[in-house]
Amino acid sequence: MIQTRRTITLGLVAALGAVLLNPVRALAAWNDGAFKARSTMDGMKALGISNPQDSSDIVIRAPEIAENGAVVPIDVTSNIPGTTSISVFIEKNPFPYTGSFEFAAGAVPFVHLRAKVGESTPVRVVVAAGGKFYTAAKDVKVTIGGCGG
Amino acid sequence: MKLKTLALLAGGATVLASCATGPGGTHREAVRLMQRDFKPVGIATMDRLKQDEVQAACNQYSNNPPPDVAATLQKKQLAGIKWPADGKLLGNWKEGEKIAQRGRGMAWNDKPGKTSRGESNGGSCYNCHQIGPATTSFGTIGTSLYQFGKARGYSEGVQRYAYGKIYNAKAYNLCSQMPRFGHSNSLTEQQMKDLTALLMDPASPVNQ
Amino acid sequence: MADPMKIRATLQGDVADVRVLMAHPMETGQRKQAGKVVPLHFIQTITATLNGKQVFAADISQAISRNPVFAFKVKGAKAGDKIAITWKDNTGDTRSDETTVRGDS
Amino acid sequence: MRHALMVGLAAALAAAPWLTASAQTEDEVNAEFEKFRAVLEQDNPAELWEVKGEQLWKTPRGPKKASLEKCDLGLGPGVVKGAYAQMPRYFADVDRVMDAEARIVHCMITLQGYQYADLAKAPFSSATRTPDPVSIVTYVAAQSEGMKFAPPQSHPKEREAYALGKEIFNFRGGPWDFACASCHGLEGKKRIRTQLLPNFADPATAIAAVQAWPGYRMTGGVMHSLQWRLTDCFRQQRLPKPDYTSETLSLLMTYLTVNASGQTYKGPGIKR
Repeated sequence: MIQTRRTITLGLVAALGAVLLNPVRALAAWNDGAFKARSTMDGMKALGISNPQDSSDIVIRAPEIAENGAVVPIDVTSNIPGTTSISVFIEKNPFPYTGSFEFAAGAVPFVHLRAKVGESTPVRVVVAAGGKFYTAAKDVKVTIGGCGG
Repeated sequence: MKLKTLALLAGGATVLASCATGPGGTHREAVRLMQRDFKPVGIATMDRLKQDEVQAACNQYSNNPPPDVAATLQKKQLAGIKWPADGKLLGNWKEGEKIAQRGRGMAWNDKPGKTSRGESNGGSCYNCHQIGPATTSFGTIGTSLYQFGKARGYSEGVQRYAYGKIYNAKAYNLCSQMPRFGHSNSLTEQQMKDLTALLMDPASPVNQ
Repeated sequence: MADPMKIRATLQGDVADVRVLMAHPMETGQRKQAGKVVPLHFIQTITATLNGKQVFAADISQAISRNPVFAFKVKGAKAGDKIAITWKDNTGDTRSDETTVRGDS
Repeated sequence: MRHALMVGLAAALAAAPWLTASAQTEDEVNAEFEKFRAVLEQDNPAELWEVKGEQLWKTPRGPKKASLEKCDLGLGPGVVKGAYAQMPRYFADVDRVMDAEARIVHCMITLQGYQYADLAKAPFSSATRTPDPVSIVTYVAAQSEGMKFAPPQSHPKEREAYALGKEIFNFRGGPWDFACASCHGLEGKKRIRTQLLPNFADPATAIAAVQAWPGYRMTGGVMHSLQWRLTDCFRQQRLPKPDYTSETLSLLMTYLTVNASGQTYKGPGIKR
């Protein structure tokens, strides 16, 4: 899936990429366009993320099957040197872009968050490091069972 | 340790507390307190706290009534079943599947015969039973109904058993945990026919 | 007035493990109450400082769960250091709280 | 979404004889739930209400401008530590058994001058409002974390409460003939849909009735107490509604908590 995105978003690197790379509070303004994007691809485009390389140095810990989609715990650790930000996309949510987490020198590139997940979906993470983008994803299944009362 | 002993003593029977009143007295006192402390909400009126003879007997005998008591009461329950006037017991299994999936109805915010969302009452069947093969989130309080008709045959006798059991489970097993859907006016005749079809129509996924 | 956050910062070696609970409805703008849609109401930005120097920042959406929980880690922290966290929501409401880094327990 | 439970496993189920497949995957699913339940419990939003409840307990409030620091939860005026794990218990001043929330409400009325009618008007949490007694009982409960449940059974009224609570637990009524015991008094590992039903009558599993309450409920993101949970049980039983902090609820809580005696309370928890 990412492959197709790569080609489409390739041209936007120069224009938007630089915005993300400042160490802290790079997202000086809350990125309305990215948060209103209806697809992961459009969200990435708005954030200037392009050409992310698959990376096994991004570790995503999230439930295979979540007990309640209202509160899905997600841990992301980036083992990529020079990581400056971690962005999270819940692909099947109405607005997939869920947030970006920025780390200054000294902060360990790790974040724990809890998100609403509407239906079973890949959770995609994009890491910015050294002017490049890296990505990994993990599938989360959502269940809501229980009595009819 | 001391507490455990006390808990065991108290749990063993209603011995300690009810020596003055006897077990039946404790039950009566509990019911009196519930009737004092509960308030009606919408269709959930106070008469719901008045036990009928089946509920009372099942409480009295801890859901394990002596055979003669069970036989007498079951006979009365069976006699109260209203069979469809047109003699047809099978409705539409597709509708039956929807009714089996739905679990709402008869509670505080619901309307007579309708849920608060305006749907007809559900049968909550999947809450307790395995039924169609597509639903894996089924409960296990009741027996599996998968292949109900296929296993028992599609005779009119089995159809009658299925319809009757849905209408009044207590006519067949006095202290069954299953609600009496017809007896309590929770489901309509058509809904019970649809559920019977879900179990008994050879075309129903239940019987594939 | 927004309710206080609960922040915990515990040293593990020279890394402070910071965990924060925030009281916020995080309304998605989809939920209905008494037939009316409850408008979007959610935290948009979070910043964290160590002794006044910014170490962590986040921009988030309404998809973060109600009463948000976050954890992050700050290297080079010492017992007694101050961790301060500020959030700001889409209505302009904001809340800041701080805590002191505690040593290994 | 409701019956999407384990829908992702449909493929696996179709491939294998599905009863066995279902049993296996069900254990796996529960193990996964447990694992992440622990993650969620590590930072539980319930703590936000502990903080708020503590503030409410200690601040002079109400028409009488009094704090709750003279409230007797059974261990003496103002003693909060360990009180929750030893309730419900008999209180001579009201000549009845009270659970923690009932006692807190009693103290709010007698010490602070609040009116029962006002407190009982909307006693349960919504998305936008957590009633004060819910925050306070969360604070009080947190002060029993790590302690063993030990509701006293020494007073005759406490033993009577257990016996009456047991009757209420087993009472079959309403249009669907349900009792609490219809779901929570069953032997064997029964389920409703995929929800396991612990047997509260069995001391081995009874702890499940009271553990993790008060609890932060992920659905809706609200804080709820046992008062709410037991009231909702009666709704699901299709019975009328018990009055807030009524004796009936304290009696039922006595039965449930005594059955869990000796088991360790882990403090306010997190619920599905």
